[in-house]
Amino acid sequence: MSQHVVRQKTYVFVFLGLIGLTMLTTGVAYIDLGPLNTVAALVIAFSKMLLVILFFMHVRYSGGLIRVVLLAGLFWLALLIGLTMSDYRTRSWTPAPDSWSSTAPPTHP
Amino acid sequence: MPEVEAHTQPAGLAHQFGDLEQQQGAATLGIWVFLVTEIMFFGGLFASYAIYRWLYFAAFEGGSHILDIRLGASNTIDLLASSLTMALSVRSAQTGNRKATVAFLIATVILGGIFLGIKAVEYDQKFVEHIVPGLDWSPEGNILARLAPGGLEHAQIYFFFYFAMTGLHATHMIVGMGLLLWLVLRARKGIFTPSYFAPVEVVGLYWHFVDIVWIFLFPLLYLIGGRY
Amino acid sequence: MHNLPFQPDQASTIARSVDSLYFFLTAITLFFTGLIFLTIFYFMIKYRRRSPDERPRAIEGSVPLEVLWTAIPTFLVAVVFVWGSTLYFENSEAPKGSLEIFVTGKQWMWKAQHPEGQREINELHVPLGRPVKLTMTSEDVIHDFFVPAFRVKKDVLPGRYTSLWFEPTQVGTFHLFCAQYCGAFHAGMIGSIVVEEPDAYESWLAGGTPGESIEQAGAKIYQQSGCGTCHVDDGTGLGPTLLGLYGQPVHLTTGETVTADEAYIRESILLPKAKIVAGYSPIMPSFQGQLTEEQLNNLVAYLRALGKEQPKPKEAGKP
Amino acid sequence: MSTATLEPRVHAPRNYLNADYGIRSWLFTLDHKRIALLYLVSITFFFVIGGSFAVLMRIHLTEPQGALVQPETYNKLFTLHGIVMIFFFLIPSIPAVLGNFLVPLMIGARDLAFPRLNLLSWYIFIVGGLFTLYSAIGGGVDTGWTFYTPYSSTYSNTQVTAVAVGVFITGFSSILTGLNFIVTIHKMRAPGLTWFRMPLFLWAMYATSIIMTLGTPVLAITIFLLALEHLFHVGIFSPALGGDPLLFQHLFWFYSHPAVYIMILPAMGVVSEIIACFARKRIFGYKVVGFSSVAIAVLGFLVWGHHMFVTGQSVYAGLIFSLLSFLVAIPSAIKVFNWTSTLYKGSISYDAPMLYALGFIGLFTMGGLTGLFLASLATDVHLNGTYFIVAHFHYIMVGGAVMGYLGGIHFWWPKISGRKYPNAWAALAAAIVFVGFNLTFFPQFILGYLGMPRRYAFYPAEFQVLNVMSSAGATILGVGYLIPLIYLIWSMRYGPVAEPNPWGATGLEWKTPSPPPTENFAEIPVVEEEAYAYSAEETAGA
Repeated sequence: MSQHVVRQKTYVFVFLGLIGLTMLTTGVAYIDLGPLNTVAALVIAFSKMLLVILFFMHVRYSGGLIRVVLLAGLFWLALLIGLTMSDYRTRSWTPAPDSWSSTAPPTHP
Repeated sequence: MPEVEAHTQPAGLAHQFGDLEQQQGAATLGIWVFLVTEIMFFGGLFASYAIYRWLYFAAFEGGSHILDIRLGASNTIDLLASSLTMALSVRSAQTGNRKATVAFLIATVILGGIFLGIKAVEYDQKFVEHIVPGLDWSPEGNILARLAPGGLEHAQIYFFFYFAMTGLHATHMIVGMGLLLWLVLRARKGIFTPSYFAPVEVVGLYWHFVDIVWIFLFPLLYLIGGRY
Repeated sequence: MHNLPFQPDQASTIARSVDSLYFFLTAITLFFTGLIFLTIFYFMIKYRRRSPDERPRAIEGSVPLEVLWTAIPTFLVAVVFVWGSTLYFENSEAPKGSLEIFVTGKQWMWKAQHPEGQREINELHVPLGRPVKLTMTSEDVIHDFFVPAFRVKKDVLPGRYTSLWFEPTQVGTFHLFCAQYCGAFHAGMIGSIVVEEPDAYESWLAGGTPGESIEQAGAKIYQQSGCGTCHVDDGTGLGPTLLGLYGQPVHLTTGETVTADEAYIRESILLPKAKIVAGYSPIMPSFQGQLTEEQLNNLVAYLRALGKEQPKPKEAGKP
Repeated sequence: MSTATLEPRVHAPRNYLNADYGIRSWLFTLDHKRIALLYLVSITFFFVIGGSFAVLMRIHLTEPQGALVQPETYNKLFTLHGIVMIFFFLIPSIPAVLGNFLVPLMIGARDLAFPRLNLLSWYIFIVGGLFTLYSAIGGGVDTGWTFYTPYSSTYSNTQVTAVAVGVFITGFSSILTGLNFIVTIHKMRAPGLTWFRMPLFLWAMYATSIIMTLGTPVLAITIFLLALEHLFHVGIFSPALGGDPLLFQHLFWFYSHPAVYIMILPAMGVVSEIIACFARKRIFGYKVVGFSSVAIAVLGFLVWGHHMFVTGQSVYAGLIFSLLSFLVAIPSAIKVFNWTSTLYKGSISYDAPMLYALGFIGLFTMGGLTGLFLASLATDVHLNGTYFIVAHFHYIMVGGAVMGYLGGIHFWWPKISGRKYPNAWAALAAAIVFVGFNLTFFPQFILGYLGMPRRYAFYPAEFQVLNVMSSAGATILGVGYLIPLIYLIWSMRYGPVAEPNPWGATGLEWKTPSPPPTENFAEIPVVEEEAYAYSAEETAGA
């Protein structure tokens, strides 16, 4: 049980950090980094999540069990996205008929 | 007659627990397991979003540029502020400061209300622009021009995800605000003490989770590709 | 038909190798099930309780045994995995020079189109000893092209191509089943694959279906349904001209552009309001339920032929 | 066995059954034992409904052109048979009935961590059930329990939305039960009851709860999206509007494959308890069997793609899923070998629970090994969508989960009802079930290999002989299931009174009176001995 009482100053600093990161992610969106835009947005969002989890949700002060439960949740989410994505990414690898997006049945001479 | 428990029951201790600490530990573990089920519940949506975003990136980028980034950003800051006030209310419940707990809880509810208000404005904008999949999907004018290149069908999928994800998030917000109001009533009666504040911590963890969902929704929906 | 069959015909090149893996797995199953059953029966008899307060000695477990019955199943499973995967990979790609046939699954019937223009419904004539590649799509829900005798099966998805190939090694007629539930008459969506000697196949091809071709039947329905009143050839009518429509892009009121393929033509006949050509109003009545599948097929074939009167630019041939 | 004394006990001691009377004492109870009985009654009701659908289907299939109903009605029969049996019987059966009753007793607690949440789970289950019954009465649903799109979302005009809401709601009952068990097992174990002193039934419940909490939410969101698409014709699963039907299958099977482990893991836990008790021996390799439950739960989430080998899923993803599907078979094989070795040098008695447990091991072995056919890519191409699949999963679910459930009910019946059932009738019923089951489903393996597709309302004549054999087996199986229903209900009134530990089993639940008092234990017990302390030294010491 998180008996630990966090100082108010810590909370305010964490809050300011979160605001800063929000500004950052919005600002970065105005720069054309190509595919990196997505990576940047995800990294910033992930770090904001960590701040909220560690300080606001006391995970930094709570026991290992809570951390294992949280990591399990994130790992299972990664499982769902990763394995499903593996199907979509490799679907056009084999020389199957042209990419699946063509809708019209063949016009035949 | 079952013989009476050796010690009289401390306030708020349920009969199946040995002591308050075990009960608090069970409550915390319980909410965390519940939050993991919520991660998987939203996870199904995020996985589908990720798949279609990879398949129809142009349509998603087109749709994302139609959203108003100012409203999105201000909503994010508003929700982060509500997380701060929530954390402070849990802290004041922990330290037995009844008035501060109530004040911060009310602040959290107000910030939540502001968030939903901004959301309502955005939704109304979408209805005016006729880009609500399923109910009123007939974009025209420059909206149509910006959506057409990525393929209108695929743009419809983007807006379906916009409404599904933000709608599910808003529903969780409304449930959260209901819980907060219930906490306000109990906090005013001084039920929460430094040894019994589990309900406040549980609702706090739930609120922070809903905030984290928005922390991901904002960049994933509003900031697709560069806005240049 | 054989009396009590225990094995389907092995009528394609891969049938024999798939069956050998199948029998290896059957052997493993029978061996281990037998082993467990016999061991249990033996223990049940040998160690039955002699007296009510008999207390056997506690046995904690034994690491070597645990390692043994982890390693053996892992090894067996690895063998089966490698065997099954290589077999699957070898057969996942059709050999070059296969006979290309297009199959369209539609709620509760199979339509096949031979390269020479031959059309068949719920039947597929193929020559013996030559690989045949089927490129399949569905017009409505997910179906599944399954020929047990050839050990081949592949789902047929709407809006997408899937393909499978086989090389028949036995002359005869074999079952064709739909193996993915697709609605009321899923059980009726069956047919037969007719494997013939190459020369018999050629004569069947040349013979073609006697009597009225599909297009002629379609023309008659076109007149009877009065399509010409609105769809005037020079485009001055209430409806857009249908001359040369097939295969061309069509601009819709929603700004979308779709290709006028069979699916689009079929949909415009049954659900005219779904896609409206730009510049026209949604006044066309729906023919849902008034035309049978057969008539619809003929009408679509006629409209497709209508499109071919003008010399069309040769589209990049899709496989 | 003493002859059944016909007059019921006059003044039974105070226990959870006679602690309170009246409907309100049942409908608003917070006692985990009473909630378990509420579940017992409701899932038996659904089992009878699902079972009758199955019997109708088997009668219909005795003739190639269909003997009983129209094809559309047959489609509704197999759909509702699937939905009712899976979501309303198999998934809740052992966790909600035996789990709810035994988890607090086995860990030495007075109740689950969240009793109110437990009662809420039952009410959610009932509301979901009512929606599904409404959809059955209001015209039925004909999409198959798998709800594949675009048929379910665009082409089916049957009660898809109603059943989707029903399944969506019932999913939360399973989630909340899982949550309750995880917290209870972590936080409320009696002093001295370390993880490796816990009965293996609790290991199985813990592993099942992991799947219930991590998998079911994905089903909930998938069904939610399906209902949205069915109602508003938005296009995320139907290709006509740009969606991909395979995405639905991915999301659906992400839950639905682990769901088959939700059904089988609890049965494995029950079998471990029964084998240990009736062989009077500690389970061979206790830690390995415990960890293999958790291993099955985790690996179960990696393998769903083997349901989609022929659906146009990428060949490389098929390769990954095939390899992982083979790995998940290893822990199950280990468990079977360990159960069989437990019998070695044991002192085996043949009461009804033991017959069900031994039947389970045999049939589960058969079911598990036939899974290898479907994990290997080459043979799955031939067998997918045929009756081989139907036979495989019925061997696991009916041969495994239902046998385990019946074994568990018979094993803990004296503890639940305070009465003993006639062992002769129970042994007869077990034999009938075993024979009826094999006669029903073994022919279907052959039908599958011959290529008869599943979900067919009519079929080519050459498959008739095997179908008639299967239908004959189904009627025997139906009779076999009715007999326990009769004598168990009979025993509640007239059965001989059970002593606290009729089988001489170990475990804290056998240290309470039969039936236990509402608060389970007068004093929270302290555990010193290892699990399954049956041997002479241990019992002498206790």
